Amino acid sequence: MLRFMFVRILQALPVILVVITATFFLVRSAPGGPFDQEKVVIPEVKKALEAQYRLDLPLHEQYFAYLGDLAQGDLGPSFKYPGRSVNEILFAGLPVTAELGLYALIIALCIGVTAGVFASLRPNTAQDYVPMSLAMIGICMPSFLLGPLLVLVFGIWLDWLPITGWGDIPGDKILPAVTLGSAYAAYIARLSRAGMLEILSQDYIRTARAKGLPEWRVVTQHALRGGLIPVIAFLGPALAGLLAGSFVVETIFQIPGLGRFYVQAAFNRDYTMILGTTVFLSSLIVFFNLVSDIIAAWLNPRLRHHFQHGGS
Amino acid sequence: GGGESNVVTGNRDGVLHYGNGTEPQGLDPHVVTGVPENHIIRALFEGLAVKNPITLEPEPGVAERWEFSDEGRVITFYLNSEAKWSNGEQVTASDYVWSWNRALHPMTGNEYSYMLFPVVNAEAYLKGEVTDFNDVGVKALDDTTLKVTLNAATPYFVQLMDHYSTFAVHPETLMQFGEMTDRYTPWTRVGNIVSNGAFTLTEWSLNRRIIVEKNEHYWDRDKVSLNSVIFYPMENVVSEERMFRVEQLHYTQVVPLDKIPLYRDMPDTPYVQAPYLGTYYYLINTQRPPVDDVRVRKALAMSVDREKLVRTVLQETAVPAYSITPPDTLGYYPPKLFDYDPAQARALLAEAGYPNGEGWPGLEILYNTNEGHRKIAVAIQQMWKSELGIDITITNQEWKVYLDSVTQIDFQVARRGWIGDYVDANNFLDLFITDGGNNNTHYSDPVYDDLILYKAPKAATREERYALFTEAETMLMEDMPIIPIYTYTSKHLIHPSVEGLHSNLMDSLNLKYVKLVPGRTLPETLR
Amino acid sequence: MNTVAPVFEDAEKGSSLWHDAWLRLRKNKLALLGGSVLLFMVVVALLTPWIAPYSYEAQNLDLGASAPSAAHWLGTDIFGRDMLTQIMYGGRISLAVGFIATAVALLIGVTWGAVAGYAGGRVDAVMMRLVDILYALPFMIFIVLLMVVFGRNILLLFLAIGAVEWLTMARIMRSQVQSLRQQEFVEAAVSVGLSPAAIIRKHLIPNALGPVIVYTTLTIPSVMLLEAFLSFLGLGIQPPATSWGLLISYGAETMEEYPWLLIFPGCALTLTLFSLNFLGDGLRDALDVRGSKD
Amino acid sequence: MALLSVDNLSVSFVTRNGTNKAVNNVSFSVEERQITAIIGESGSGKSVSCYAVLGLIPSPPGRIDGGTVYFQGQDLLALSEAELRAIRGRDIAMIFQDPMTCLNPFMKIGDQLIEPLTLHKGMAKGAAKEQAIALLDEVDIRDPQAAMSAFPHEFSGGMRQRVMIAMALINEPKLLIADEPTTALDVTIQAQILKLIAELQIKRDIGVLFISHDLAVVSDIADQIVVMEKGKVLEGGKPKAIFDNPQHPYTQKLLAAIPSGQKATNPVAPDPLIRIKHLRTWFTPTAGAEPVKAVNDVSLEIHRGEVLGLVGESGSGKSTLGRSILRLVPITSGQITFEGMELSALEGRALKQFRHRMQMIFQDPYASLNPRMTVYDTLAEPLLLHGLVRTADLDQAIRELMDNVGLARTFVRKYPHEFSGGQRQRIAIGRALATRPEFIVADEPVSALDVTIQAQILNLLAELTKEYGLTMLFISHDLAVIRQIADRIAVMYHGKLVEQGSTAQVFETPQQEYTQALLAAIPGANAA
Ligand SMILES: Nc1ncnc2c1ncn2[C@@H]1O[C@H](COP(=O)(O)OP(=O)(O)OP(=O)(O)O)[C@@H](O)[C@H]1O
Ligand SMILES: Nc1ncnc2c1ncn2[C@@H]1O[C@H](COP(=O)(O)OP(=O)(O)OP(=O)(O)O)[C@@H](O)[C@H]1O
Ligand SMILES: [Mg+2]
Ligand SMILES: [Mg+2]
Repeated sequence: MLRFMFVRILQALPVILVVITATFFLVRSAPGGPFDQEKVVIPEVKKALEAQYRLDLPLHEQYFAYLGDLAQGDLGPSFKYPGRSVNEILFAGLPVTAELGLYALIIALCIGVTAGVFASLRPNTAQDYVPMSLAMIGICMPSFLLGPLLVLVFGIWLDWLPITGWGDIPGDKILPAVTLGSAYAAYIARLSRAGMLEILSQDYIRTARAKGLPEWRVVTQHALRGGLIPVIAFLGPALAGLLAGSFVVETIFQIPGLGRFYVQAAFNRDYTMILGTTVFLSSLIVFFNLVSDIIAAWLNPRLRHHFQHGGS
Repeated sequence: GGGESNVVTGNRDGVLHYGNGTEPQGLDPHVVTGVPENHIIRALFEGLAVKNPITLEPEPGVAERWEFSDEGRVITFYLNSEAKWSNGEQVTASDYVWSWNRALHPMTGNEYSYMLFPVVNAEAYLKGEVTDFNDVGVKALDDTTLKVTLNAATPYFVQLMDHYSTFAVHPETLMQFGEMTDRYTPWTRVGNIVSNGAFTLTEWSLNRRIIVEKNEHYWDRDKVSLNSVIFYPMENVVSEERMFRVEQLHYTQVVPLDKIPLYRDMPDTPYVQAPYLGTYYYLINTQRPPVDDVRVRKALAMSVDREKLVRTVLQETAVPAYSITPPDTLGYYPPKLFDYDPAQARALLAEAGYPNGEGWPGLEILYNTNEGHRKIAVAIQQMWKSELGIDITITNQEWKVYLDSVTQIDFQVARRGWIGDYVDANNFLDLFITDGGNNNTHYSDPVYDDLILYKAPKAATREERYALFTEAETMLMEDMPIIPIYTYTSKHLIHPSVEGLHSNLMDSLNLKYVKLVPGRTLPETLR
Repeated sequence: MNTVAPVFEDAEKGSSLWHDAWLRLRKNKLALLGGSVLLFMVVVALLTPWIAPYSYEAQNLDLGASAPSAAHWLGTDIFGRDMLTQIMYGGRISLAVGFIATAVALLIGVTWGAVAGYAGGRVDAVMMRLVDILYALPFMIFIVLLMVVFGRNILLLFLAIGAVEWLTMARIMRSQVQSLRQQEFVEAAVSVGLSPAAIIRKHLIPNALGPVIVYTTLTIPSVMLLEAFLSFLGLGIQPPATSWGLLISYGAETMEEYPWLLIFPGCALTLTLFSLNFLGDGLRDALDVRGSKD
Repeated sequence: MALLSVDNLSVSFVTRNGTNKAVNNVSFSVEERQITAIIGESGSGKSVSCYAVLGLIPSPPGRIDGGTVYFQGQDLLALSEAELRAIRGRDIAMIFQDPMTCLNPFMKIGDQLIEPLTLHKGMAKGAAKEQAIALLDEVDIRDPQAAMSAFPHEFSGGMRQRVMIAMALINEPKLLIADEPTTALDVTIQAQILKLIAELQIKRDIGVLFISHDLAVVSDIADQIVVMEKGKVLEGGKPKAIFDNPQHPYTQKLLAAIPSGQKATNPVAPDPLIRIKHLRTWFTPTAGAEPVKAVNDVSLEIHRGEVLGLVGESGSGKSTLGRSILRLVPITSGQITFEGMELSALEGRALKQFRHRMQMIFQDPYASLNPRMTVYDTLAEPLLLHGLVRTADLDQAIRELMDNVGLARTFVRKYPHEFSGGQRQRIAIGRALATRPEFIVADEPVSALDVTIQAQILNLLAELTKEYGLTMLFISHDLAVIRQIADRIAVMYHGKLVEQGSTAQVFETPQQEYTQALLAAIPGANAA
């Protein structure tokens, strides 16, 4: 397993490098620059700005200079927020987004897996239809809709929960975490139901039943490992998505996280910020997909053997 | 839910909770641009003169008085000797010279450096044509006397002293963290920043809030009633309105359009709407057919039913505009040369060769991605289609792409807005001089240029000047390189406990005058 | 044998998984209901230009947003346009985008994932790292560039959506194939002499389809919502053309004032999803030869 | 009163092919301390009856139409799921027929083994583990300590079967249902297992329901015999009575079909078809650990037209050798040539050509069948792939194949899970024969078949070798079968080939100690 992880981490480097390189040049070829504004900037001023941020150098030199800085862990200054480095912004937002993502993940997994498993035990009965219908409504509710709706109901009409903020008032983390988690919960519910149904008809489940195991133990100890395979595969990207995709939730609930930078950096053409978030996101993707593959291997012993021979 | 609301505690402790648009780019007056930054910087810093919150006429700030000489070409500012930096040091005239050097220095990259262009050699210094700042028309005669020499009499110049790009910064503090022209030093951070306004910075949490507290060294501290202001970067207007509704905010930057009728009809409404110095218009590329024909442009302009648009889509939150300059810009009223007149519009279109839209090659409206712009475009598209029988498509582009299209003049009709930097018609009319950076229409008329660039600055009186403006604006609207649509208004929700937040044309608030009166609550109907 | 009354004319005639699945699906009432609703929607979408009660761009600004009434069954939007008409036209776009883009994603994702999962080793590593790269590229920039380079084109919309949606599909498929390919029946297929492509097509994919079908039914609504986002950015359709996703995102902004602007398009989307899922579950059940009854 | 008494049990499966009455008015009983054996035709409803006892009929499509199952005075069929659960695994344990698919592939052997203990006895994990290790040792698993943390796929067929047995015995139930428990076990281990069961029986007074095709074993151990055919009980009684004086014609037929005799040695072609040199196939389940030397330096020649019987202890590497020849597992070193062609060098099209000439009958037929393919598709696949029949003739060809292996034609549209163990095995045989291969590795091909069908299949194979020069590597633990069909015998022990020789030679003058032990353990003094 160690060797497998080592190989995968080695594979991560070219992945991230390709992503950085592609992003670097893609971003530069997008129209509009970081200093373009509605009111036209005087050419001399623009030149001065570009000089301050090394944008006057030939593109390849900028690229290598960036890689040089990156090698030292420096993501450069933000163009949009003068006076702040990309490192600083990322590290300020990361704990918040990570916490939000974690709660959302917990919600998504707990609700999703429970609902999915529950439904799979009695397929095509009320026990199946009710949680699955909720899941489907969850899927139809994008967070830009669910968030404000929850705020309206629980924040304003019922006046139970705070409607914005993060860690300012007790309970203000509930709505954002639920909003972010619920779509994923719905996906996970559907996927785990499907995965479980495949497994529950296998013969070894019959063996488990023949041992007199109670249903919940049949499910948790025997069926879940195989049944969760699709969920695990989905989880890698979902996790990265939770972190990168918290944009909407963060703006609705006024959360000082990272998510909004992913989106806004691109709109602002904040080159260093785009690259910084991309470096960060690509590392996350690689990492979470690795984790998801490791979990899959841990669940499925036959994959382990496969890993030891350097594959993935 | 749960516990006391911000408003209740704020009213008790003298803390104003202020919804402030987006996270500010920064707090360095010579580096940033933008409205949210403006609000915070103007709480932290003070200019030589400040605008009266109601009339917008200049009033004493750091300078207790100023004198004009040489037919208005020279202004001498006398600084208040009580004006102090937040570290207790006195604000001196040489601080201004140093700061303006910074603001104009070619390496600083100050996007608002043009605010100081009326000063002799300021523009040349920025462009590197003059390299010695001593040649620029600003001199410290002694600690409290600052002499500024202008290229020409500039009636609005004192007004500009209230714009943050002309503010003084504390030289020693800046030098402590880097070079004068550095853009990204940490000098504006809590603990580092030294400012001279009514408040000082005590907390700056990214994307969360900025807290300023009353500055004990501020010269006019006795007039400051608030103990502190908390600025919230509220990017989501719906959230902001809801925060207000549950009394988490005293003040909102904007109000969602669809909420406005509800608020407006409320007794004791917290909704405040006031005219705003800005115009929403459609740019026309005067070199692209079919809009290269002035008759087509006029036909288009005449078939927009602005009254209806304002009444329905805009929920009465705007004023129909028939020219570029907003009405009552310090007493200036633009001419109105046309009106909603579909019949004449059809006639003009027929004259241009498209009777009832026959042979019409199609026309595309470009706007940047935004709900408000979309609504306007959809409504206007339909008005043109149905009034003129012509085919219109609309296209939206992401902001920077749109900016690129507009500067390249790569469009037929594009949405545009202009917000005044200062209260003067010149700020709107000089947009359309030949090759003006914000012209973007290919419109070019030497007579117009002459009026704006040479004749108006030399006008002796306000009346004479305004007459020249009227002449120029009439020319502009005859040629119709733009289709004016409406004049903006500012829209806020203000909690009844807040006093002293006056509306004005610039939406320029001075937090110094704000008082909180405990015990007042929002109208019942809101919950 | 003790077999009583076979239901087929020719009991000795072979049948295949797909044929059996079809027979089972036909007996699943919910799946049929789901299928008919979808069919109905598609038919309505196709006929919309002829049966829509109003013109989709005709505005009545003075009427503005009005609640459902006899003249406008589902009310009107802020431009006074008939919501029913809007939803009907929106369905054309949403259904087309949803189905086509998902089909593209399904095709690429399933193939990619199956090949990577089956090949394993280096091939898998390279293929999956490519997936990682595509995940990590900033989507927004990608969209902007697409728009700039190719201009506005509905085909690009499919491309952009397909480009992101197939990735997770590929991962799910791969995980299924990875656990299937270890099983002895795959070994048996190898020993029969089947080529890898045939093994993937005939042995792995049919056995991996359960989760894939489910994920597909989930992809369709998410594609519809993604389309709205892209259109909003300027890549997709332009107003006054509309889609369910766009209607929902407009409606979300005024959910308090004009709830019908959200509820009706929301219902359309939800109904589609429900139908899809009933159909998808039915298909899943039909393919699950062990778990289902006949 | 009997420990278990089944009366008028009827079970049917409602499938799209119609309703199949798998068990029809079946009655039998098991007494304490006694063994009741069910023998009978493959597909006659033996396994289904056992499932019904434990309430494990898959439903849908299965359905219990009637009858009672009394166990210690309780009607099991009337119990609720929760009440049944308390009985399952504690009072009644079952050894399932297909050890491959009945073990959870995601769980360690050890964890699966101790489950009944921790569940029903509330035993602590540590103690349970010790007991499990001891039991594994008793069923003769080498290195039981390591086996606890192995996964099912790392085990040979016989090893898995022994794990199943251990799992059923670990809780010392009152009633043991053993569904073909020794199909994959060589006779030495089989003897040991049977002894173990006998000991338990005495110690705990348990009753055993024993299902087997191996009449020799049955005659050795059974106290009662029940004969089933087509879902019905034909007759029952004491073994002696049944074996000496069968009443029902089917029983008579069955007893007549018990394999006996020895094949006359064929003249063998001079050049070997397959030549194996120094073959090694090692597995390294965890990196760095000592590899499992499943096949260790084996050299062997198989001549055209010859049937080479491969016998050996369970877990000695027989299946691995077979799979290595067919390139289904990567070999560690060595050489395999087919008609002088180096097999390991083949790729792509050339390999496909060879695939068609060599086939394998897998030891575990169920696992080797695609669960989502009907028999028709399974059989059609090789035919179409290699272009052996035209589509128009396909139906006919498949019917012929089904007839050959003794499957009813009406089964064509069934899926693997709808068959009995022996029926599945016949599908696997049919698939292997479909391409008319020149060489077959047959890994325990008749272990799940009753003797009549077994005889039919063996005849078919013998015919094929005679007529078409089919060459076979025939792996079996059933020495009677080997003796009947093999020309030569090779004996494997711990990954190595320990003895080789003509059938007569090996049976009459076994050289190696292991071979001698093996022959000595052949059961069935009573039989035949
Ligand atoms: N799940 C199922 N669905 C449909 N038919 C089934 C199912 N399980 C078993 N059958 C049928 O029931 C009959 C009896 O099967 P059973 O497994 O009891 O046979 P068996 O006597 O154990 O045979 P073998 O000796 O081959 O194991 C067979 O004809 C089989 O096809
Ligand atoms: N995939 C694997 N990983 C690890 N070890 C394995 C694997 N497959 C087989 N083995 C080991 O190789 C040895 C030989 O196994 P094989 O299946 O060839 O035995 P066999 O002779 O066929 O036994 P049986 O008669 O019980 O089927 C066994 O010890 C088994 O544990
Ligand atoms: Mg059986
Ligand atoms: Mg074996």
